[in-house]
Amino acid sequence: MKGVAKRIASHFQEEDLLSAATGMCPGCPAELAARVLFKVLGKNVITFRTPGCQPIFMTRLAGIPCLMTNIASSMTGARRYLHKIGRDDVTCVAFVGDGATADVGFQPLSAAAARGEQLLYICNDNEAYMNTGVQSSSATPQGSWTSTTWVGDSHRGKGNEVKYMPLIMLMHGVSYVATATMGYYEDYVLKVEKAKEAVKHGMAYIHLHTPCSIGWRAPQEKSIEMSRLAVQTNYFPLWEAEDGKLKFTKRIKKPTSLNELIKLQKRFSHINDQELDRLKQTIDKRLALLENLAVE
Amino acid sequence: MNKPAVETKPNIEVCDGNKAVAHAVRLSRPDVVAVYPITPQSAVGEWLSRWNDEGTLNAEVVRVEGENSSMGVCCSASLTGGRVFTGTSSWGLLFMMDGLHYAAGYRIPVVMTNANRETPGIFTIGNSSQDMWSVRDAGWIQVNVEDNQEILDAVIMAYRIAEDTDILLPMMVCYDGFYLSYRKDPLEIPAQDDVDAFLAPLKQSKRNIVTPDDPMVFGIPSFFPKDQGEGCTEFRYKHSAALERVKDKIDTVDKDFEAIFGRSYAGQIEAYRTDDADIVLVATGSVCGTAKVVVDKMRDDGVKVGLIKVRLLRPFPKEKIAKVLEGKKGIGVIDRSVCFGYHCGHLYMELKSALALEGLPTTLPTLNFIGGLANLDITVEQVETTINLTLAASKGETVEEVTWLSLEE
Amino acid sequence: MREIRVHGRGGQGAVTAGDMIVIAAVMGGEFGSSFPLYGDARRGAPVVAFVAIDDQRIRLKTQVYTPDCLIVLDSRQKDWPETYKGVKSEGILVVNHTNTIEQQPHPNIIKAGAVDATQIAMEEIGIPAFNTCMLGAFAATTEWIELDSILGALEKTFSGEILKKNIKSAERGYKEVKGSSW
Amino acid sequence: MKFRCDQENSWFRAGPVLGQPVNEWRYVRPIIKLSKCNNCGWCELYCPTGCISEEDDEVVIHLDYCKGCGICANECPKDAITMIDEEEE
Repeated sequence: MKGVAKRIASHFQEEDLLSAATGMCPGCPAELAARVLFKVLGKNVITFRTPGCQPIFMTRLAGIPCLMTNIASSMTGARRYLHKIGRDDVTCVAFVGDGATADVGFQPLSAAAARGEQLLYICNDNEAYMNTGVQSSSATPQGSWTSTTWVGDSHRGKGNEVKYMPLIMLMHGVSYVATATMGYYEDYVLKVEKAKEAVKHGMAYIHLHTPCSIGWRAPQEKSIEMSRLAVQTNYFPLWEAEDGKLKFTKRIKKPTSLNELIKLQKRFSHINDQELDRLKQTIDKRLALLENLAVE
Repeated sequence: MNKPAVETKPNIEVCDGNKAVAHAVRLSRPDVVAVYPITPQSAVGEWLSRWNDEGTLNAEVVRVEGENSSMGVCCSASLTGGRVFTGTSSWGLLFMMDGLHYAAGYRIPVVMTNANRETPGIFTIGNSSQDMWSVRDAGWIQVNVEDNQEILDAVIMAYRIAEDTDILLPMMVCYDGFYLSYRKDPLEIPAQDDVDAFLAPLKQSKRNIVTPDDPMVFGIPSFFPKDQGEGCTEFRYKHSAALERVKDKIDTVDKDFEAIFGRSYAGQIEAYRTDDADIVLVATGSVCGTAKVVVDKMRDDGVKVGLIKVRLLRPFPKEKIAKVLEGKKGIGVIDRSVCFGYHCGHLYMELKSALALEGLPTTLPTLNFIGGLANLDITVEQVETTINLTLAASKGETVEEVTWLSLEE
Repeated sequence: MREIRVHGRGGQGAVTAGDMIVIAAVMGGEFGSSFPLYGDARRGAPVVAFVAIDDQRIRLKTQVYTPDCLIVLDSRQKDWPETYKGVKSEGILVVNHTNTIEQQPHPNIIKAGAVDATQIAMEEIGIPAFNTCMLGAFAATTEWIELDSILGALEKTFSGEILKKNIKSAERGYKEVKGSSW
Repeated sequence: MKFRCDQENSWFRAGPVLGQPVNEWRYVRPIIKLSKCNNCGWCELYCPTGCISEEDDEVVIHLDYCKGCGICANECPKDAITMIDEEEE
């Protein structure tokens, strides 16, 4: 092995900093993502978590549990104090859900990004409030069933489009923004490496797409496959932006039919052709926007 | 305006309550400061930002986007080992309510000031104690002060109390908005050396901090509900016991403070001319200044009246208060807030419960006066009314239990 | 204890004037305390500042209901009856006004000092920052505080060129105030 | 008072503690057909619990920490892993 491949492989010689057994559900890609994350980042971190799926697995690392409402500010406080005592070597990293990122914790995140705080923020986007029982968040896709968006005579799943956090973060002018998913393993590792560097200058934000077999009502062994399909259908394009310059890290020349991804998920079992079309339009619109913004 | 140089001698400066806070914070050398502007305390953040930018304060000043965030910044900076400060008022205090519980539950020595102001619902920026009392169950140490010199001194003492290893609790210094926050008084600004000496004993105290060098994790949820429940019961007990220890601690720290700075505030409560008093007023905050003047005046007229100024609100100094009130003939409590659900003021409700818990006779005539809401003044005449009515009640006359001062006929 | 009420509008410097009286009193070896009352409206709305000076620390935390002296920065407020509410007998009025006060404005006012502070401030400072000029007039009319203490208070508040201009304005206020008594 | 913890609050030392075994969570478990396996390491890479490792050139699954999610079987390029019912021998 040479070059990048060798470097990526080298991470797997590193100590696994998570407990061998965690309380995460079987087949959760977030557990895998966190395992890999800390192989790359190492022990010199302070982790920040909120109530939700994520707190359970960081038992071997220095950590601060935060309120969902102000995780980015909590990170700021620790980061600023560490800076004051000359400990800029310590990375402050959050691994929190889409609800804490896009909804209730958005105001502090937006402010911390605007202030250029040196934080590594990873949003574990499983597209709903999964830990509390699959309630809709603003990251929940159009038409999806959740326990707060039912399918009936007056409504058919979630009504509106996804709030697309990665672009919102990009417009804050943060150092590094990337989308990633465990289906593209090496892509994720490289992005964590870049984020680890970028955090020395400002905020690094990784939007990690993690299929949730419980909330999506999908087979648990398919979670990695689904995360790959999400990229191949352009449902979740992979890109990164260093200093605001957006570029795709994975171009999909011949997209797979969105139906391949949707049919695995029972949360979309009610979906008709018209609704699938609408979802496709949203996805195409987002892709077109990204392509307009992309420098390569 | 004149910027503070590093002084080795105390210095007299005319400044308002907000600048008194800022001076105290600067002298206490905090590591991280996060203050969001809100009337009537915005100047606290302005001064601290300015001095930090000008280089006379060496702290990380975070320009947060809301109070919920200023508490978040302070909590984690404190958890990682820093000395922190935030200040707020009213709506801001309530916006950080989850953070208040967080800081107290985590037993971290966050020091905060609150400029007392009315709470949302009735649109006013005026002073009252409604905000301060609304958060009394968050598990913080709360003191409420009478004047601007006391603000300055109480903030410095707050660090000494909160960071003490016997205590390790967040502490809130409350002061009346407008009536203190905007009042200009000549204040003695202590010398930096003296404040350093006063806070020096804290350097020996060690507390758990979050650091990657020796990873400790905090508040990890247990997989087993029974453990969690029993663990929680134990930590709640320890928290409550630590709050009880604050009572003696605040008295000792006050004596230590007096030894260095020559000023004392008598710790938990100040009993003013109560020794031979027949009737006693009980009050807290800036109104105590006015009440002392009125007490002196009534004493000249031969009325045996005294005043208990309640400084410590949480933990509530029930033992000390009961001791002073033992054998008195009448009590009048002045409140600047409304305790909903009891149809009286907060201090009155607290006092009644303290008297019962301490075994004082429940037949003791005890009256409540509510006034001073939304920047209304509690005037000399009103304080005289409270004394006269209490005197009447002590002589067996029938008097309304709760009097709403500005709604009198 | 002598109590002073400063009447003005937001932006005219009523609050700063109150503060500087306290600073001047403290420089003269006395104690003082001042505090403003205003709503959430800003520039232009009526503002009142309450000032007290005494030879001991001021414990009273109330507003000023029975002033010994009124300082009126906005000449129109001179004619408002509520300006004189509660004024003590042997009260003093210091007002920003072009002419000498001929007619006793209120039965309790026994002495008045009028100074064209706006004009002086425009000449000396270049902007209508007339509160410092009014302080000079206040010192001259009441004789409660030395002019030197007022100038000292200015030094604590301003610096450089602005300080020089304000000192001149205050000195002119002290000299040019036109007194009348009843 | 009987206390269980010597700390004033819920601090825990973050040592190399293994969590509780999770084998009881499982309905199915992975079986490797070593004859089909080419030691590519793909299963080790993708196992969320990190319970698969290579020991002496042979892939070993530590079943105490396997939750039976089946990702290894789904991801294996050689179809060398099958999930069998937990009750089966």
